[in-house]
Amino acid sequence: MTSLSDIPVIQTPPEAPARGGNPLANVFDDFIRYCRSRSLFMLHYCTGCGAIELPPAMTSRFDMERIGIQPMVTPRQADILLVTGYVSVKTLKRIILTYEQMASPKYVIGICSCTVNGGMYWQSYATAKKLNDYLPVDLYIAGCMPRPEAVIEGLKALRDNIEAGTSDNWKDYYQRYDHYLGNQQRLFGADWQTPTEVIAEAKHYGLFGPDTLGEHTRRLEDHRKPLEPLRMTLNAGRLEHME
Amino acid sequence: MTTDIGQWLGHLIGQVEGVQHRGRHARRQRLDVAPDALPALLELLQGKGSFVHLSAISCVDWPEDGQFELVYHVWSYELKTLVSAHIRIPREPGRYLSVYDIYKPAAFFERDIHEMYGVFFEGSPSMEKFILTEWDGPPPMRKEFDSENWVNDHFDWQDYHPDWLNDIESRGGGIAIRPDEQRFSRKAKHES
Amino acid sequence: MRAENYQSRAQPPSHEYELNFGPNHPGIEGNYALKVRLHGDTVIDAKADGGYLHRGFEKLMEQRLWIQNIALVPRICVPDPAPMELAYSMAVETLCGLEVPARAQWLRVLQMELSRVAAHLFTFGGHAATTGMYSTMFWGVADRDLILDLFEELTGGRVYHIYNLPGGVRRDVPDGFLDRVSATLDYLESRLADYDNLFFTNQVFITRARGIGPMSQQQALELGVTGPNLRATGLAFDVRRDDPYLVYDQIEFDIPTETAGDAWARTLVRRAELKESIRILRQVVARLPGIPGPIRAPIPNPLAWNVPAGEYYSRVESSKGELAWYVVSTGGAKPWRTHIRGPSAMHAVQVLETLVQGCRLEDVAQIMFSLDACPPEVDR
Amino acid sequence: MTPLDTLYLASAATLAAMLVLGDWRRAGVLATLMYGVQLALLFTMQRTGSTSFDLSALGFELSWRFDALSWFFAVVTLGTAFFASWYGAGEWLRAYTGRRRLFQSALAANVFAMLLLLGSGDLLTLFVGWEATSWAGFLLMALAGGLARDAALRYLVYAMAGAMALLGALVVLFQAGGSFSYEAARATLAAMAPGPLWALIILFGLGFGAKLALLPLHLWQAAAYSETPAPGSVFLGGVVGRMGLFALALVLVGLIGIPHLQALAVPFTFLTAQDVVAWVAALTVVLPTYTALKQNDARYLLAWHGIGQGGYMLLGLIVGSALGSAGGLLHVINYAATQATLLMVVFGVRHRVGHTDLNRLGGLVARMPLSFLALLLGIISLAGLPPMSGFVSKWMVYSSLIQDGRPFLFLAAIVGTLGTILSVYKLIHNLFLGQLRAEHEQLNEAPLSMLIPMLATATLAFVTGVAPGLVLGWVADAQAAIGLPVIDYTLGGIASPRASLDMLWVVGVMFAGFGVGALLFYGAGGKTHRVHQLDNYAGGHFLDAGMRYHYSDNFYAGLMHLIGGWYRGSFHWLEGAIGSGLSLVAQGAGGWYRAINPAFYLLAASVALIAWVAL
Amino acid sequence: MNVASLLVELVLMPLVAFVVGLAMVLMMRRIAARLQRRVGPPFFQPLFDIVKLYGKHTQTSHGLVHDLGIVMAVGGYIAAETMLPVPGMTGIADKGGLVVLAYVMMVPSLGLALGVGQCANPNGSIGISRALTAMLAYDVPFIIVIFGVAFHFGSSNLITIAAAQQAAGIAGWGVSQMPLLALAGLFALHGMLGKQPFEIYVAPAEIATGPMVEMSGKHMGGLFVMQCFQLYTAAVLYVTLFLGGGENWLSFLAKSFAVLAVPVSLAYLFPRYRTEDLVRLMWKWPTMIGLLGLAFLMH
Repeated sequence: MTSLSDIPVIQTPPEAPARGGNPLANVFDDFIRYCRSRSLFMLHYCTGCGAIELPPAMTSRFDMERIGIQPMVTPRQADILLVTGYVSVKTLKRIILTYEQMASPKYVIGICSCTVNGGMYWQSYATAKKLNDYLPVDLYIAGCMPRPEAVIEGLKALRDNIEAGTSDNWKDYYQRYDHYLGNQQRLFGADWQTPTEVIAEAKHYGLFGPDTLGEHTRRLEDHRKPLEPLRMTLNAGRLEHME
Repeated sequence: MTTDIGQWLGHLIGQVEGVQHRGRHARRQRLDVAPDALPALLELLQGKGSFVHLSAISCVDWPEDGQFELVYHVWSYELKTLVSAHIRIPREPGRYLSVYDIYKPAAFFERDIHEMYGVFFEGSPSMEKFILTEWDGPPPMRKEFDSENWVNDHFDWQDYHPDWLNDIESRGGGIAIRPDEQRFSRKAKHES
Repeated sequence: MRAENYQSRAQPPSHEYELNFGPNHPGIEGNYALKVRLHGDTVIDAKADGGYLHRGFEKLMEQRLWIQNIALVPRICVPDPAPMELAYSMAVETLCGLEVPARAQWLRVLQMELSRVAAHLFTFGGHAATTGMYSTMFWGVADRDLILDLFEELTGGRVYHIYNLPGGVRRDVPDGFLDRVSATLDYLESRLADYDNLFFTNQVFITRARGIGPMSQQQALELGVTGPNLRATGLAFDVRRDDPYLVYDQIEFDIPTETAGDAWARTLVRRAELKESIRILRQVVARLPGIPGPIRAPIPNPLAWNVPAGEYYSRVESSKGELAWYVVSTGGAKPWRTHIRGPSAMHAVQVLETLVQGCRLEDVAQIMFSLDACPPEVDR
Repeated sequence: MTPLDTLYLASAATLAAMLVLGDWRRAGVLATLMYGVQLALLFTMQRTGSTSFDLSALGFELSWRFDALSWFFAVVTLGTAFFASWYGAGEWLRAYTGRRRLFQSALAANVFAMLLLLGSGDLLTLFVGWEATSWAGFLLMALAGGLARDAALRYLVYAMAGAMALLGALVVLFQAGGSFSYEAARATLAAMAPGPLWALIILFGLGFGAKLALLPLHLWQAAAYSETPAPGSVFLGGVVGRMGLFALALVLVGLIGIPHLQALAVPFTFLTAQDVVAWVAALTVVLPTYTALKQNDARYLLAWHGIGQGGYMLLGLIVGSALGSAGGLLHVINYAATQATLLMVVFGVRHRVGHTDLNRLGGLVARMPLSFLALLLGIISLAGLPPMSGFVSKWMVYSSLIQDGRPFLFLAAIVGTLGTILSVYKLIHNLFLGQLRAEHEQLNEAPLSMLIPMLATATLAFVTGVAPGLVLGWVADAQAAIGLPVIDYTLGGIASPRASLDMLWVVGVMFAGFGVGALLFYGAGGKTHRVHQLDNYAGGHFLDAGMRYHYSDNFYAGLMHLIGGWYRGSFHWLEGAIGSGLSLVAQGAGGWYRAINPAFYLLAASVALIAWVAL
Repeated sequence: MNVASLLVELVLMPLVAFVVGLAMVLMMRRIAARLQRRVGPPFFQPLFDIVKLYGKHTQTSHGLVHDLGIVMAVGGYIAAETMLPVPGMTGIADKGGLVVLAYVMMVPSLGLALGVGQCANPNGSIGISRALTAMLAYDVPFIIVIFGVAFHFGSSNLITIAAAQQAAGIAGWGVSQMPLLALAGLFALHGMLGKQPFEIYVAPAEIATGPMVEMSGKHMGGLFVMQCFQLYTAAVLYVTLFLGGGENWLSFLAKSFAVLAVPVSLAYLFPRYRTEDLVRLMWKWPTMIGLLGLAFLMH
């Protein structure tokens, strides 16, 4: 069980000047990070009632584009997953799929009190109470519902965190995948599987952590149908018999 | 007005057996109907009484009586009156007839009641799940389903213990709930 | 999702394919899904898929006090929450036999109509965005914000007001509030011409919207359509007029209708309703200062309030159609049963599925937005 | 023995060998080798030449000789035959269930007949060669039976009607000039009055146009070519229709001459004969191309494009300028390579999957990547985009139309190209891209014996695109042979002040651009991670494997809302009208043909025509 | 021209196109913002977006063709830029000419189409089918315009065309000589940019942004780069054909931005047409205007 204080505030050690102590070695990385913080695409997905305050934040009155934020339609393009309010179990599955489909670095913002602790639906059988059990949350914006100014403040805080390099929770999802998967399995049943291959991705990008694998991922291996990408194959063996 | 409609309605429902009429309010008429008589009554109301609008079908659970009460709210655009027809069906096996062939909106409400209460409507176009498609618990709206227990079994709670609360608690204050009364959060924590 | 869903299986040997509109899709209102089967770009059939916003309100309300539920109910419909609290309050008042003071009734009308204007502005924006007309959305949502400011001043909440209580309203209008309402209304009316130019009489929009998702009056009645969608088919039915509540019988307003029953007609009806609401609001602004009196009827200790046994079906006209609460009390401190009948329960499911059949892929989103279906009302 | 004798001998030997050894397991390899030998002979011989033997029949001398035009078409013919035969020599032949001997012989007979036609030394040998080609083509088309036989019979009706028209034209010419020789014909035609000349143009047009599938005589071709067994279809689709173009070039351009056509006005209009032919060609470009857009079978789609591309060739040829006619002729060889590639790929898919229904395929790129590559090169060429060869020839046609000031023909040509782009994207998308169906998950790449020829022709199409000068020399010679102005070319294309093209530069810069693009893509940013096709956006939903998630049927649905009605209306009306009219004629003719001595029938027809023309 | 300076031009021309394209994207977004009564993005926003997308840590690909599609899309435009003469640089504009350019400009579309096809997403495929249909629609007036210009100047060589206009002054500009064709060209330009009302192929509300649906990270970044090139190419081509090309950089850029501002400003005032309405419109008005202009020109 995670608690708010457990939400790992990743202490990213400032990239060690591994490149021979060159003071300019990190300039490029800093620049990329700066661009990341200045260009945030948020997913256009109204998961709950807090989404009603996003249009005002986006449109003429508060104009999110001022700070480089624009809505994007599919998870592939988005950087920020805004979980706007209560998440019913059915939605939670979609949110997890969506999150896994997003390209890292990706950030989760829990808007509204419901994402923090279930809010006023604390005794509802249908809504998940604690978002950070299932996804690594970067930022909570509490309130029911937070005003557009609060949303924008929150996004600005996220922006500053990204610029400072302290918003690396997406790595946590790879590094402690077993933990998140365990919570997901507890809620959705042991045969839960998304079409995204988080473990393979973690291997591919060198994001493997000590807790990426564990008892829950072993359980996943037992039943899962591997969804390996369709490799281009020539099947040269079948090309024989050339007369 | 009330009496007019009341009389008229009384006359109309005289044609169906097992209907009891209780006018209460200018625009709200209550009918208590024997389950067998309901389809005939609705057909009569829709066909002869211009009650073309099925506003809702509500289901009420009466576990002590072992019954479900089904309430059909129908509205007439011409008489500007809402008639609620109440029937009671046994909780077990919880089956009733669909009125989809009389009122098309019934499909939604019947499917909903089926999901939430487990009442099966014969002849309804679809009894598939709609809202609770990924739910494997019992029908949640039944009175015996305890939502809070379900929540405690399935979800964790945010453990919010800031320093200031710890301070207060260390001084003997804090939230005044005895440990055995705590329904969530710390209880789960202590058990685990 | 279960692993067996990924086992390779032969696909149906047909020329059809499936598209999922939603839940994460800009062409769907809120968190809702429509599974559409298509051939080319023609929809063969569609299946609504709800439950993404299900919170179990009806169950929750059975576990909370009568007065607590007031805070819960506006959450059922986010774009237009005010009628929810009103209808619930009315049901409780009827069960208790509470007489609501006149001033409170006028204040409630004020809240209702402001909420209706806000909801319609929001709907225009959404509808325009489905056709690629983003400027209308940007304008509409920003103008709606002015009304939210008024709400904030009146009730303390921008979106959820929790302004009604069984027996009355929470607060009286602040000083100068009515002037600010008037000023906002003036502004909105002056903006209507811009909206007309940009959106309602935009030739491209008319090409897109006319003849889309048509519904005859007969069909509408069969499917249980209410609200602006029903009025767009020519039937002038409005709960405010035909099953009057509050003081609507003392207010002058028209019920605009159209006859075409298509997306275009539905939009025009809403546009006309916007003007009617402004007209109603002007009357409220003019008459409210002359109506004295308390704003609440006395109620017993709300934490130990046993509402007399009984049942009542209360109906109001929300911006989307007929909204009703069926409330059953057994004389306890908590409701025995509450059932909400949202207008979208019809519009977003059966009506949408019917209208979408045979339409073009381009128009699916437009049909949904022109019906102004609100998924949380369906899911509850 | 002259080199041409050797060539004919080799070709006849191939036919004989196939007649004897056609059932042999390795007959295909033998045939391929023999076509290769013929091709080698062709390349070693002079561009012009004649046979040492003459035949005499009915008192007429039949003579054969080659000029640069014949040689050019012979290269295309033998090249296509070589690759087609190679394609069918390996695994395809083992899997082939039909009568192999018949098939191999039919292919060899086709090649032989076409060489005879190309080598015709006078109008009579032209007719003989024409008939031989028609019958050989019929044999190849009909041998698969079933649908193919029906289509072939339909073809026969057109071919016979064309032959009648041709015979009539020959008789008229002979009456007027007293000789079948080209020189005599040229002189006769030059002096001929407009009326009979028009009749002749129409008769020749009908005769040769049927094979080239000019509008409105195009209805037979798609089905007839598509239903033929794979190598046969490749051969037919690649080159056989071009015999019509050869003959038209010979007669319209070589004998009558472009200036004469320009001078020949259509009465009561401001059109000339050249305009009429050009417009027939332009309509042949546009209408069949848009018919192709509606096809749901890959073979038919390509066959319809074949018809449309024939229009480009004629269009370029009839413009008559050095640029245009060179473009038209160049398109023959470019198109042969392109179409052969495309058909080979499609039949390769058919070999593996068992059908070519565009609605039941998809995602094959993961299983047949080399076929995909060949198809990709092929469609780029067919659509006429750089850097492939199809672009060069089409560019020459466009430029000539601009220089000639013919906006509407230019527009028609471009609209045809755009339609081609649309439908070839549909082809590659529905075959190779999109969702891989469950039943195709274990599919293999096409066998090597099929892959090599398709990649070879694709490479040819690419190389001649980068350096069109390699083949423009042949084209220039062919132009000279029929008295057209000769194109001024360089290795990279055309050097002319009004419109210059240097494909070496264009392709070079394009590939430099791709290189930079690749550098940007692969150099910048992290490495990519491939995902399964079920890991896909579906509105936030989970895709499951049983779901059909591939958009294929009615691919251009939006466009069809607008022009779909035209198909139902005018296109279908046209086809229906021609079809039913022709089938009526054909039934009558068929009855006659069977009932009465064919010779008598031919004679009667000729007499009737002569009577009509002479009186 | 010696080889070295040519090589320098070949490198510089796409680079300039990219930088100007970035500014054009910024202008487009700013215009949209102003029409929608808001502030709009910061000055470097287009650059930030592209760098961010290329700098994504994970990059999702659906296969080799998906990658190559983007390579072709960007590469095709890079090649096209070297055929567009700009002040002081002609690149290889004399090696190809107008028709070649028109066809090279189709290569990126084809590349994108292939890449999208590989994603196995029907939204993308529908988007491509609509985009190709739109291409069929706007290319008809575009081709008429190209024909008219090439006929009028007696050459399809862009350098010649630009030089002829500059020699004759404003009265000799294409827009003064062929106003109707210039108008038709403006329509075609608007269609080519794929902005409302001709935006059906991305239609987020229907097909979730169509071709972009499965594009993430540098795939998406490639599309953003492509958009820069697209805006630049369309504007510069129009300027070269009708507004006298580039005499010097100042007037050249001013003209290019001004040309682009017209369709971009119109775009945010319209919803999108359906596919067949789009085709009908394109085949009706601009085509008719173009043909009329052609008739005036040729007689």
